[in-house]
Amino acid sequence: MTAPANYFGVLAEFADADELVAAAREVHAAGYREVEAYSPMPVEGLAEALGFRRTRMRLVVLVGGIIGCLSGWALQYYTSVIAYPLNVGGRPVNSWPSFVPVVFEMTVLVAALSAVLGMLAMNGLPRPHHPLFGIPQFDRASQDRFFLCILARDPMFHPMSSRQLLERLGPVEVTDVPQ
Amino acid sequence: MPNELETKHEPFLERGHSMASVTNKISSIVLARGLRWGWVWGLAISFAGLMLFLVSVTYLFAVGVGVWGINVPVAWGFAIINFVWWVGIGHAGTLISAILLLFRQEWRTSINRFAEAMTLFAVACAALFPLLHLGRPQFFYWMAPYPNTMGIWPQFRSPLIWDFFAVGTYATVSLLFWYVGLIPDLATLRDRARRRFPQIAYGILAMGWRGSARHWKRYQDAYVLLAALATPLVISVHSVVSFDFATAIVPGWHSTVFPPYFVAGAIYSGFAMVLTIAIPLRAAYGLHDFITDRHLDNMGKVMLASGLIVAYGYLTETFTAWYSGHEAEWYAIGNRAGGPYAPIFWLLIACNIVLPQALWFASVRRNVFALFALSLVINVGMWLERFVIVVVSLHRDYLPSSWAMYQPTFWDWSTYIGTIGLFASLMFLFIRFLPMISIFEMREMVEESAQEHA
Amino acid sequence: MPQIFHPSMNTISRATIFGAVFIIGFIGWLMGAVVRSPYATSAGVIKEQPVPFSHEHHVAECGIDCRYCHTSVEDSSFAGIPPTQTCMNCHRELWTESPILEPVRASYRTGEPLVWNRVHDVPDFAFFDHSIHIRKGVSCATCHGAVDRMPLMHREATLHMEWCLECHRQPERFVGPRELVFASAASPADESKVAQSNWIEAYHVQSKTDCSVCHR
Amino acid sequence: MNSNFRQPDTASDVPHRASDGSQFWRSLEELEGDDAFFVALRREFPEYANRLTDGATRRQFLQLMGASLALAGMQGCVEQPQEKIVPFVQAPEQIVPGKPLYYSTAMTHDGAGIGLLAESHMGRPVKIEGNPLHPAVPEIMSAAAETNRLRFGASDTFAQASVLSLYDPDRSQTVLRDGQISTWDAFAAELQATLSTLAEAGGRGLRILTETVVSPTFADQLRQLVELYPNAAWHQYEPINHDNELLGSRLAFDADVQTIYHVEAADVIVSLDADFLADGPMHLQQARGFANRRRVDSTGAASAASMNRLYVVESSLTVTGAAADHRLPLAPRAVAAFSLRLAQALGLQLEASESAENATSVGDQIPQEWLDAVAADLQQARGRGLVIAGRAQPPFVHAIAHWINATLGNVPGSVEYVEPIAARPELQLDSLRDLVNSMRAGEVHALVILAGNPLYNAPADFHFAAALENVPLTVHLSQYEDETSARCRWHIPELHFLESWSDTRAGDGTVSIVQPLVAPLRSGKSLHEVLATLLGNFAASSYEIVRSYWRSRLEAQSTEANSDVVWQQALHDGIVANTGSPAVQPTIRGDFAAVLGRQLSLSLPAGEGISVVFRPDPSLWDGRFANNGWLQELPRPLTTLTWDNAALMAPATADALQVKNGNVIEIIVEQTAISIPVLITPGQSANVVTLHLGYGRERAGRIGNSVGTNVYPLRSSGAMWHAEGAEIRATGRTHKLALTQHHHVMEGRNLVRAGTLTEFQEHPEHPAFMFEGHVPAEDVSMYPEHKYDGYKWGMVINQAACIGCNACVVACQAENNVPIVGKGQVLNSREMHWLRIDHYYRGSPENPEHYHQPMLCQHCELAPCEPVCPVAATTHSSEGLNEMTYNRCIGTRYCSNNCPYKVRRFNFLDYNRELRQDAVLQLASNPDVTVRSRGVMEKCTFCVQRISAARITAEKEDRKIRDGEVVTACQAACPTEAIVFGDLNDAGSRVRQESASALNYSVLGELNTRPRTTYLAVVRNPNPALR
Repeated sequence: MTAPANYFGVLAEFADADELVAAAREVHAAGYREVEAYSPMPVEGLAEALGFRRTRMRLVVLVGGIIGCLSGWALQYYTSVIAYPLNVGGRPVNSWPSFVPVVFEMTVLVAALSAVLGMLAMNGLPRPHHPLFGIPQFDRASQDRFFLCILARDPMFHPMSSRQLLERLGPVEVTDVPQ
Repeated sequence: MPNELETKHEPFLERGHSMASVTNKISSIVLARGLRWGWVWGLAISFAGLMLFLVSVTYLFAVGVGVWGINVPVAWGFAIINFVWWVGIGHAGTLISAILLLFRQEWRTSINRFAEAMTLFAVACAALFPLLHLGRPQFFYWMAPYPNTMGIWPQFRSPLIWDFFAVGTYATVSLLFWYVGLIPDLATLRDRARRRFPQIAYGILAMGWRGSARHWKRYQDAYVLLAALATPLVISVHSVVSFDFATAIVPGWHSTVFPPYFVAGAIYSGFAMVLTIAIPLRAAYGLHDFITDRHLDNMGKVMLASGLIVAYGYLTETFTAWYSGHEAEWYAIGNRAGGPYAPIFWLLIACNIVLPQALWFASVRRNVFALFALSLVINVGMWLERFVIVVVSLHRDYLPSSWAMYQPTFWDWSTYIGTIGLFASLMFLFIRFLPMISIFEMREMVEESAQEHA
Repeated sequence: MPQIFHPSMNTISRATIFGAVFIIGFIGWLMGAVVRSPYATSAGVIKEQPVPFSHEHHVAECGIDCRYCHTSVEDSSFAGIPPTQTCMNCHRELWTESPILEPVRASYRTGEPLVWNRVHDVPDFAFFDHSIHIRKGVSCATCHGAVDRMPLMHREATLHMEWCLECHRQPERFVGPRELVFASAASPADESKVAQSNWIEAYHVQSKTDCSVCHR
Repeated sequence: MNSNFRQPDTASDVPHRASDGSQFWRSLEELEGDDAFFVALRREFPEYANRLTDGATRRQFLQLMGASLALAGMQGCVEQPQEKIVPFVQAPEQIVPGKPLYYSTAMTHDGAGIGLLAESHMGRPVKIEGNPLHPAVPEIMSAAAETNRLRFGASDTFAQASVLSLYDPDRSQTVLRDGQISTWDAFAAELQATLSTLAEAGGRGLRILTETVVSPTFADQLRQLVELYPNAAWHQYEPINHDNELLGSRLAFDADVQTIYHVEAADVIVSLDADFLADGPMHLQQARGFANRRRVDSTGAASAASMNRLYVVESSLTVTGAAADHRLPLAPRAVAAFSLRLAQALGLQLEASESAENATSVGDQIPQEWLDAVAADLQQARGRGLVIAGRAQPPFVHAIAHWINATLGNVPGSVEYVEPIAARPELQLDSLRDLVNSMRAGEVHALVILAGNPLYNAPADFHFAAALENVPLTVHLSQYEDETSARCRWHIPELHFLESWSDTRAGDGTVSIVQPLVAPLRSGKSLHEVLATLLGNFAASSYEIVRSYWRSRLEAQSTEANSDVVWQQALHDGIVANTGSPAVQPTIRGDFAAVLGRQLSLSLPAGEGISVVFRPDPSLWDGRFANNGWLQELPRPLTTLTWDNAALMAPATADALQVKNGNVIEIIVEQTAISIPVLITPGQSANVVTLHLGYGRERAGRIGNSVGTNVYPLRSSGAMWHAEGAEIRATGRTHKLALTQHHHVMEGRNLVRAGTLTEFQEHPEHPAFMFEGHVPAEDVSMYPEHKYDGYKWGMVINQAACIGCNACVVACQAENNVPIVGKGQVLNSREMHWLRIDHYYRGSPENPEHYHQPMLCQHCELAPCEPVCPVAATTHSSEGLNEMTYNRCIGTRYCSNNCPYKVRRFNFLDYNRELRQDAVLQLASNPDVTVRSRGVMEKCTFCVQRISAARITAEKEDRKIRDGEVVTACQAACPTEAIVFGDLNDAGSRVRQESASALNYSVLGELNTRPRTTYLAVVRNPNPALR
């Protein structure tokens, strides 16, 4: 039995998704907030069960898109109107209709990049080392098992009570996760 | 989202599969020790093709683009034909993943992964040609806008610059899309791998994914948004490629129908190529449970539809040429059907329009061999279509005084075949080292079908 | 199962991803800096010459006019390199024994020309005409710098296209009175400042940026 | 462009300049091994847009194997190598480094001289122009305001290309004895020995064989020779000679005369197989005269009288025939018959003889209405008519032409006679026959062949080679070690006319001094020097010989004090004042009809089957230009054939023989057979096969060797121009013919606007034929117009004036460093000519109308090529030029695809590799134009280097460029002034006037490309009676 300080949390393993969702609701209802659930594929309603709703991904992508759009247009305007205005086939230096395709591509490019990088950043990835990876059975979190973990940093966390709460929810097994 | 199709027809996933079984089945292809002889031979042959490509490119750089058959008036030859052909093929992947995802067609699940891979490799092959066909490839970077000592910039009115951006963006976004989709599966491989090296390799690539609920949530949002971005992108890319022709004044090029029918053509050839790859794959690795006959059937339908749009494109082209009332425009059409290259034109009509009509029959769509044969035919047909557009339009344009013929040389062919080698090599490496079907999405299907039958 | 990665990998992996952006940026900046540096342009680099000819001595100290040696600068594209004879005009009397002048005397005796290393070498696809620039009031010093302070000749300008454009886009910044074109590099800029735009009008300076102005 | 030198004072140093020049060049030769020096020399002109060696050598290939794709990136950063500057030791006078100088000189061709201006950069001639002061040379833009601008004259393809021959690396460089390298002194010694033995017998056994001699100095030397060796003999022979003219004049006048045609004075011109627009000593003036009478202005009335009418009766399609209002293709003997009939129709009384019968019988294929129409027209145009007989026609046709011109009073209006210009007019065929006979008889001990290549081009039945075996000492002076050199004991390298002194006479006798532009690039001797050695003077230089001859002659005749002044003036002007042949008024001999009757029987060979027609090649002439790449690759007029000769035949004839283009046929004439590919030529007379001379050379040089088929074997002394009853059979073999244009039909597109004078006069303001097909719409652009205030360069090409002679094409190639690509590349449509002459025909394939359309960059204001370039390598200048920046080009070739005129040319391979490797060849390059590297696009620039030179000159004088100050290379060469260039914003400019003409139109204007190059429609003047 290790001191709370060295705890990462307690981890409960479930056989299928529905049990996990149910358990998550219980734990959340019990007032725990620093709880995390792990599943081999996205589970409908799981995040909500943990009280997690808004991801703010859309905002990130929108901002990215706007930046891309403006920079694309600015680039073309600067190069063909300000930097070196040339008479190309009698077209005006600012022949904006010809600039549309590049503006569009730039918009998509920056938006897409911000989506991916934003997702990684907000998920705190990359994180190749994680306490849970130390738990042998956690391997199956990426295959066919479902886990619920009450984190030690939760104010309500107590090695004994939290463990008991989880055990009450009918898991396959409950394990302590060291730091 | 329960899909009523599911209940009526046979499912997209054969019965009796558990999460463990799908995970095991797919990931073991990658994690299994040793190499299958079929794979080794396949890779060896494709690699020979790749070597041929390197030789051709070296000779090309040593002597100049004059080693090809191009001339004036036909200043674009195989290089551009292959470019358009590969880009076209590179459309199915993103289209299947993105558009079908948005339309919630979960039959995409079992084919999107390698379709995306195919997209990436096809785009890679395509992207080579615009560089190779330059008279002075050593200065390709002048197409990129960067502050330079010459104080001069790219010329943004040129469709080639649009290409540069469009294809560049498309390649990047496709790569991101593909990689994001891979992350959870890479985690699976990481956790299932028993040897040190794969653990580290997949571990780094998986970025420490651990399937947390919050992560999944953001992941899914990001994925859907990417799909939403990729969809218009797919459309735009081949439209831009078609601008290379449509914005030019060459009779036979200068036509507003080009963007839509190029996109249709791209989907057409893209799906054909997916089939060309899927059918042998599922046979070789016994994936009939995941890539079912219904998948083939659906793809057959998509091909039929896009094929008809392409046919419509040909008709519109002819009409506008006649309607323009310019001898050169009208002559260009007549020259396709009756000129020195007429056999190629009629072959293209046969490959792209006549034979594919067989797809109206379910029996054909369900017949693996017929479908495979058709997919090859369509690939050929789409290549011929680009030949007709590029060469046959150019070789007789406005002034009869400058009309001339175009004959491809050995190096034209070797470069083309070489890129097929490159494509195949990448494909073989992919199926050996990465899961060719999205594992976690298959798990979702297991879950769903489980719920249905409960 | 044991951890695959050491905790430090978390930091490292993030650092690499986000560091990459900065690294790429830095490389870009570096390349830009290198192509403009003397290393690439050889601006400010002194070239070996058969004779260590000092412009400082001949121009500043002896007060010889540019045109005495560079005879065709006013009517030809090429400013002209003096024939050995020109050197001998004076050096028949002066420093007749000096060993550094031996190559000159040798050339004069044998008829073998002196072979100089070109200092201002514009690429062969760029055509520059001295005479018209002189005529339009661009002083020697504007491009060649304070030649009268160069014991050994070196190039001031990078001769990059952007450098040419600098003047062709804003001639008023460089064009001065014709009288001062051959003036020693003391400070022609100041005088020309006096009535900047006037010179442009007076000399009908129409410095174009059409490609064919330099590339034919 | 410098022109001050044209004042006498500077010109007065010309001989000194030459000596200074030679010193400079001698120092070059000393340094020959030294690379650094050549690097320095190369500095004289631009090299390559990038300095990569785009080699295909195996070694490089292996090197590159490893690098492969990465390679492209690496190549980008190659730094410039250190360049050297090599100043003069003693600066030559006049030469301002970096500025061209022009010197007048002259070229002798086909027995007459043409006056030239040679543009010299730092002592190396790089471009040839015509000398407007020369009587044979029409001036360009003569009307333009008289400024200090340089005045240009027209020139022809041979003159334009001559500068390349000067630098030809294949020219022979050393004296050879039996093929072994020897020395001049050794030769002199042996010659002296032989001469001394011959001397006793008064030179019996010494024979000199020259080409047609017109050089006064040379003639004088020959006179001295004959004085020295009374029993020596001098023969003249050129395969393409004026024997028929000579005999014709003897027949008609019983006198030797030189005929001068004033074409401009003629209202009605009848050509009896005469290609007078492209052939003959005064053809440039004749072409100009013809063209001046083809221009019509918008006031149709005035033009009615002014426009001439041309009838051409010919057996082989020529540019003159293509320009005709009425062309009648006939078999050779039918042409002769036609002329006889014509004469009879005009009142010539022949006593009925079987020969006359013969003539009439042969002539039954002649359409009577044609005959009547021509006769009537000539009658009606009494005094203003002109009948010209071709050199290939038998003497009596020439006689008839003289007779008609005399009878109709066309003399002196449009025909003028002067004393012969040749030093010794003679029948060259007989002259050569004599020589060969005495060679066979062993009477010739020493034969000195001064230029010419008889072994290759003597009549087959003379068996010159065999006869040569009997001559103990044979000497051959020639520029190349050719077929004849190979069979002679001694070969002496001959100097090019641009590197040696001489003189020559124009078609009217006016003398020009031929002055060298450079001291010999390769050691060699001139005609004069070799002849001088025969006279015992081994050291004399051409300069001394020519100068001393003229000193004595001028002192003899020149009344005013100093003969040197006259000499300087002559050097400066390019002509020696009042040296023209005196005019003569020959009268038709009394017994003309009788003499003619006698001639007919000889001259009208009967015979069936196919007639073979021998003609000088438009590019290689008699074969002497075979090693000139520019001429080899020059598309032959009308056929656009390059790098080959072919059997030209009418479509009907080809069908009859069941052959197609490129099928090799065997032509058998009197047991001699040659194999040659077929080229079907609409307009060719039925059953007539045209063969061009000058091909199939064995020892021409690397370029000319075994190109095409040698047809001289078929050409016997009895059939110098026509061989009757030829037998033809297909061999089943095929041969690829490199044509630059495969399709001569307009496919119902309105590319060339053409009408008749009558149609034009109906609506002179807007002729109906100008508005057929598509008419360009007015501003249909969504974008605003670009304004061009300042210069607005434009060009107008008058298709009515263009005769398709190709001079402009070579001029452009010379001016703009356009590379030669070779037959293989031409076969794949990769020729590089910036300017090409498109040729279309309308009407029946038997005898269609021909149209020439010089096609070059149209400099469209809304250029389709520009917006598609991704790197802005092709853009528009503020003066409206469509600029191609080679060094920016990355070679996407998109611009070429998008050019409706297909005038852009691409360097698919490293076409300048040889140039870069050959230090001497490089000297031929124009230093004002970049030599393009592999992988870049190029095209016509409107000679921007000339514009910019003119601008700099004008700016220095604080004025605008005046009209006529910028003359493009093509314009300068054009004998008919079909090309006019200038500032469209200059109200007074000629180009402005022509662009305002009612006949002005844009090719493909309906595409809204707004070309700056516009065209004037063809207006023809057919005889209503022949409609």
